[in-house]
Amino acid sequence: MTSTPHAPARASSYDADERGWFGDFGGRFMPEALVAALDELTEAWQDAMADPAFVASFEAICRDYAGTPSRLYEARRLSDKVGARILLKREDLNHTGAHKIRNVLGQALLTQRMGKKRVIAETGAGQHGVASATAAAYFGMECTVYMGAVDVKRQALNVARMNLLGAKVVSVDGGSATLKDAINEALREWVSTVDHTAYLFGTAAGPHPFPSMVRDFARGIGDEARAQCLEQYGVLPDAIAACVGGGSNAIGLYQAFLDDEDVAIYGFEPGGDGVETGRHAATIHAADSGVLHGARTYVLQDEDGQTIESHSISAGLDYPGVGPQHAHLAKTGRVTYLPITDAQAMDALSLLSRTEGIIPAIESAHAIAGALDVAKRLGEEKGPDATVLINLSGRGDKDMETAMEWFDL
Amino acid sequence: MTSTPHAPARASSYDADERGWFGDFGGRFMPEALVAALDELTEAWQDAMADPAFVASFEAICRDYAGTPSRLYEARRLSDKVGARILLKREDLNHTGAHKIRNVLGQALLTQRMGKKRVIAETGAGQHGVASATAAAYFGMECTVYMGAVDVKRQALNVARMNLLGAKVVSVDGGSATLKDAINEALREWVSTVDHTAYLFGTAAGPHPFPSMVRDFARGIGDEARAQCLEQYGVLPDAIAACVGGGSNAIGLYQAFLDDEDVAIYGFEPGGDGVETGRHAATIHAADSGVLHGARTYVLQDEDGQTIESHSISAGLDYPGVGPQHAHLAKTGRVTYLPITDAQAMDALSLLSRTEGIIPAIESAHAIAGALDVAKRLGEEKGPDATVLINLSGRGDKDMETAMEWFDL
Amino acid sequence: MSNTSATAFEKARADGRAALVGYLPAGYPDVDGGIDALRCLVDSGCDVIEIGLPYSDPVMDGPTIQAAAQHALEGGVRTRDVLRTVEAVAATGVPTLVMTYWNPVERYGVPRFAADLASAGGAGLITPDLTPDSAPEWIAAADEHDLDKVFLVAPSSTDARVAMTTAACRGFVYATAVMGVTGARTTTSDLAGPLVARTRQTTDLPVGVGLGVSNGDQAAEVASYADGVIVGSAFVRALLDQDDRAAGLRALAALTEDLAAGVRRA
Amino acid sequence: MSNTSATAFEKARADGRAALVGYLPAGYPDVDGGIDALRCLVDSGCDVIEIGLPYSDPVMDGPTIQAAAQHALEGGVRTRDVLRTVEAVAATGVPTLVMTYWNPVERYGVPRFAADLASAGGAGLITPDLTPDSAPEWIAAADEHDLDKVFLVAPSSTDARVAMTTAACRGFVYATAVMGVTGARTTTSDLAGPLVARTRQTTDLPVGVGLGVSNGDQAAEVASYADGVIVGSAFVRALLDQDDRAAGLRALAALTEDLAAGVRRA
Ligand SMILES: Cc1ncc(COP(=O)(O)O)c(C=O)c1O
Ligand SMILES: Cc1ncc(COP(=O)(O)O)c(C=O)c1O
Repeated sequence: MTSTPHAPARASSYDADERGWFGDFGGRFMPEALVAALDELTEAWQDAMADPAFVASFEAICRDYAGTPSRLYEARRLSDKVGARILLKREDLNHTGAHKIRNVLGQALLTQRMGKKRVIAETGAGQHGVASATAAAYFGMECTVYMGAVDVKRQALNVARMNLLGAKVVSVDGGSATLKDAINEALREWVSTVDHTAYLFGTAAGPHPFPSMVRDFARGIGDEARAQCLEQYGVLPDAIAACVGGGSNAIGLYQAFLDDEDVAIYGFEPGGDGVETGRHAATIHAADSGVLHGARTYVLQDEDGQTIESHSISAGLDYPGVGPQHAHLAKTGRVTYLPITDAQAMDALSLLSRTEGIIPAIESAHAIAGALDVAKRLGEEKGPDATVLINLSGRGDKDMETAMEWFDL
Repeated sequence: MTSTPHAPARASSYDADERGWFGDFGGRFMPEALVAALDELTEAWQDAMADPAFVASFEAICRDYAGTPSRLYEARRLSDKVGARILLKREDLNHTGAHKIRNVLGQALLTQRMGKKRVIAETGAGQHGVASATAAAYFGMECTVYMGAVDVKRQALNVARMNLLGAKVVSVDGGSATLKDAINEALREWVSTVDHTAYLFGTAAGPHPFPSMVRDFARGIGDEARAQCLEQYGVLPDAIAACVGGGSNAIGLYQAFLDDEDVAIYGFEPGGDGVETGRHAATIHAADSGVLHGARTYVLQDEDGQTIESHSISAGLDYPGVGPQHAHLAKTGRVTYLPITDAQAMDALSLLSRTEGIIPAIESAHAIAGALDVAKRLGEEKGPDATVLINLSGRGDKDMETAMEWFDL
Repeated sequence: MSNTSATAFEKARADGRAALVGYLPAGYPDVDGGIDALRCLVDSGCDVIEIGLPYSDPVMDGPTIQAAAQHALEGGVRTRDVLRTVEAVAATGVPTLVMTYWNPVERYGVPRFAADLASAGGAGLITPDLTPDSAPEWIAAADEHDLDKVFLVAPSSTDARVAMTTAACRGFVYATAVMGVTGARTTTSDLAGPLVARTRQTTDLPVGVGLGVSNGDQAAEVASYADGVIVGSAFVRALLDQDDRAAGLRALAALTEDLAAGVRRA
Repeated sequence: MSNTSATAFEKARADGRAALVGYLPAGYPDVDGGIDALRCLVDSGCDVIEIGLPYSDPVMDGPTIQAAAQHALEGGVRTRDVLRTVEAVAATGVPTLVMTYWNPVERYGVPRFAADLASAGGAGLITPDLTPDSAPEWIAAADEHDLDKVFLVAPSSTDARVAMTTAACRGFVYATAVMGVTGARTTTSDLAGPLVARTRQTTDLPVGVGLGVSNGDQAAEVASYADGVIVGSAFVRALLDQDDRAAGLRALAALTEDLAAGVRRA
């Protein structure tokens, strides 16, 4: 592959207004104590994105350290199976094994630019925590990661990883002691340390500017993929697909394609045991608008607006909210979001492993599962040149214990 | 990074003769039943390496699927710490997380060229087994992996990984039920299936042509690194370094530099509890010539020539033999081999994690540990431009349980 | 007659003292127990009452209030129970506000919530995660139903934001005296005084200072520069620390009296 | 007089039958027990004896022989014990070879091993992982000490390699009748006959066929086309299957007699 220079960040027709609203969604529902910090961050981010030196420095770090541009890989055996061309954007080969490194490197570089020397982050299964600890080590910053007590127990290896990287992990007991509570606790901590501490948020959700800023740091995925696809095949893909948890990998892929009207865009949500069972995390499918973690978006909530615990075999998708830009993209119809059950995702994980020798993260397996259905249909309509580009957001090493249990290995 | 085209394979002054002898070492001590297969393999390999189409196809697969050329990364914070420029060859970012994917893709491609549809492999901790299962899935081949019963228990996650990739894992009870016995069993299996089965050997050891063939498939490491270093810094490194288990990553790095007389070359062996304790795997340090697994080389053995169990915290280095070219390079003095204890390696693992946000494989941590000493010395002699290029042969994810125990995390 | 909390502050100011504002979550230890506890605050000297609406994701609360709210939610408390609590407490005649994160209100329906709150006799809302610039719907509904809109200012707020915030407030202005979550603290903050001064430059509304006050001496100190002393976690703590309800109410009464004496001592 | 195994094959050929070649590892169940077992083979009808040198990495052996060799090593058997075993067995007058992987010989010192083997009365070596093209040192030492050099041919060997191998052999040629490791098999191989025929085209040396024979009928079948029937795993199995030594020796004797009858039946 030749290196595909990161296209200069272009706006799309689906961007937020200057106050962070994507149509009816987004905004900033935050304690006043954090507003100054969010304003400062907004300004610093916009200033940085307009500074070619910052953009160049971000790209250089992603390239030299994280291994971008990630490959666009034609999965030939899988393509043969489904009768359409399957392209995988290999974010699984990035340093630390997922797209998430892009976001943390961007935010940490911005933190450095803002003169702060400490970062905090929330984490669910530990992926964003490990990525944040990695970025902090790279930049020589102090790092504290908040993690639900339940997750600390379940994900001992990732806790060890963060410790090795020099980060402090704080176990959070409140609420359900999982990801959403870790976010709550990180926000609480941020309130009291906001003068010298940056909060590296792990997905394209939360209060303005996080949804737009995280997207900007993740959008290399789509910028690269679009250029690679054009370069390698001379055409844009017929469809693109990603899994949607908070939505960072998905929006990172979509952004470059939003105004390509001929490109169909799909997002695959964690359907858990099946949306009809209530045990799922398919927030957009549930389509229930509310405010969570600082933004108006779709939220899994009860009649009184209390957040409902989400369920997914995939820790990284197990979140009762979703980035507000996705809510907007769903409402406008630009992107089609569909739920994928645990069982469908695990079947796809197995299929990709056996067919291509690539064990995907269970998150990414949701995208594979959904996209293969799309590809079959497109292949039937358009023949084997129909092209579906899937973001392989991460590798499955972290998920082996889950897979062992699921497949009884 | 711009893509650095793989230099055409050049011979070095330290290559084997046509019968596989590196000076006093190497050769082929094998059952007659396997000689025809080894001859066939030798011919196929030589023929393939002389065929530009094969070489191009190998390079394309490594590039598009495995992610090569791996980055040459300047570890700035580490460089500052030691007072010399440290360059890391990021094999940890390859698909499946180590240099080993290059070898298996090469051997599997050759297997395909030879018209065979099944591969077998031995594995210790599981790394080569996972790599082989991956290559087999990629090429759509049947795959059986032999693994010592002790290792099957210790490395349940890697067993699951191989199963997911569609490989069959056979637990080997004989002997010490570890790597060397898995090799024995794979050879036994090979004898009875040699007509349709290729044996993907996991390191640059074993009978001719394996030491030379595996080196040829791994030498992209050094070819790329040499070109990258020249391109990025305009000079060759003052020293290069790798860890040495069987020796594939090391020889893969060295080969391009062997005839660069001004480049000092280091190999770091697993010193276990310390070579003086007898509990180690520093085969070259022990310098006891013998025949093991088909080649004359240095072997850990008792007075009667019975193989002695090796000891290392690093499963991938825990082997009582070493590739014969290394024995030759040691004897001729071209390469300096030094033992690194478990404790030194684990310190280096921690240091790299905290300083650069890169958790290396424990194998690779041996190279880091030894090379930093070299770098300090060179930095003192030549100043901060002194350059030490280290092969970061793999990532540490697989080693987190060991690290947790060691560091009491 | 408008049931605004401002009247209570005016009365206290007329007495030459600061008002004591007491907070407890609804539904702790259960709905009726919570009503008893809140009435105890009224009986023992609170001038204004804040009733917390228990919420699953309380990002501004420290461990004490989190624990009580979680207990309440696990006990099944609903938004309508909060409104019933308001009704029972407001019946005492003391201005009674609801302190709530935004989502439960949005979910209930903003106009409907305003209407039901007003008809329960509630004075208004304190909104810790809703700033005026994100609150047009609430402002409209509050104005329609003649309700107090208490927004927060913080030490980190710029002067412009303080002005924007106080301009949107009705009833009083809530000054968060520390950069941090709710929770009793042993020392008061040196950020509070300057913040109150900055706030006063923008408004004639009374300024209540919250976060951290746990005894009469601290209350006296805060009362020396603020119009109201807001106490929450210390009250919850008093309840949490006691095994039986009667003892909890006794402790609550004693603490309230200590604090009420404090605001009169300044 | 040269103590070559060829004499035993000649004698058998003179009798109009194939020779029975029996293998057991030294040191199993212990050194003296191994000697007893090997003598039992001699007493019950073996014409040539192969003594296995237990080795840690026996790549050509199946599970039965592996287990016995591992047991022997764990019991502490040394190379010098193997030589003592040779001495004890060779004393019976039956040609006695050592079958060994290469490293123990290399480690002992090739000339020294040849010398000590010769002075123990050993007839020579069978070298499963040493082919003539890798064996110059051994060939020189064997020739100096007048020892048999038994190399292996396999079904996969090219004609050229068969010729090269037999040219380097002395004593007999060992034809591995199946592509696989040692181990008793229920059926004999259809690769054996053609291999023996190919081998005979290159040499007048006797050709022994090994791997898999476990009873008299199989022995008879192999004896119909080969000069020698080599039996190993079946003997080891007979010992392994018995709990006490006496019973083991009885089983060994019975099996040997069955096989000896077999080679006479063809
Ligand atoms: C590999 C991978 N993909 C996807 C996700 C989901 O996050 P997002 O929706 O923000 O991309 C995660 C989160 O941990 C992840 O690890
Ligand atoms: C990361 C890594 N490095 C090094 C090695 C050692 O093998 P070799 O010496 O053949 O490179 C291994 C073996 O598993 C490995 O996984």
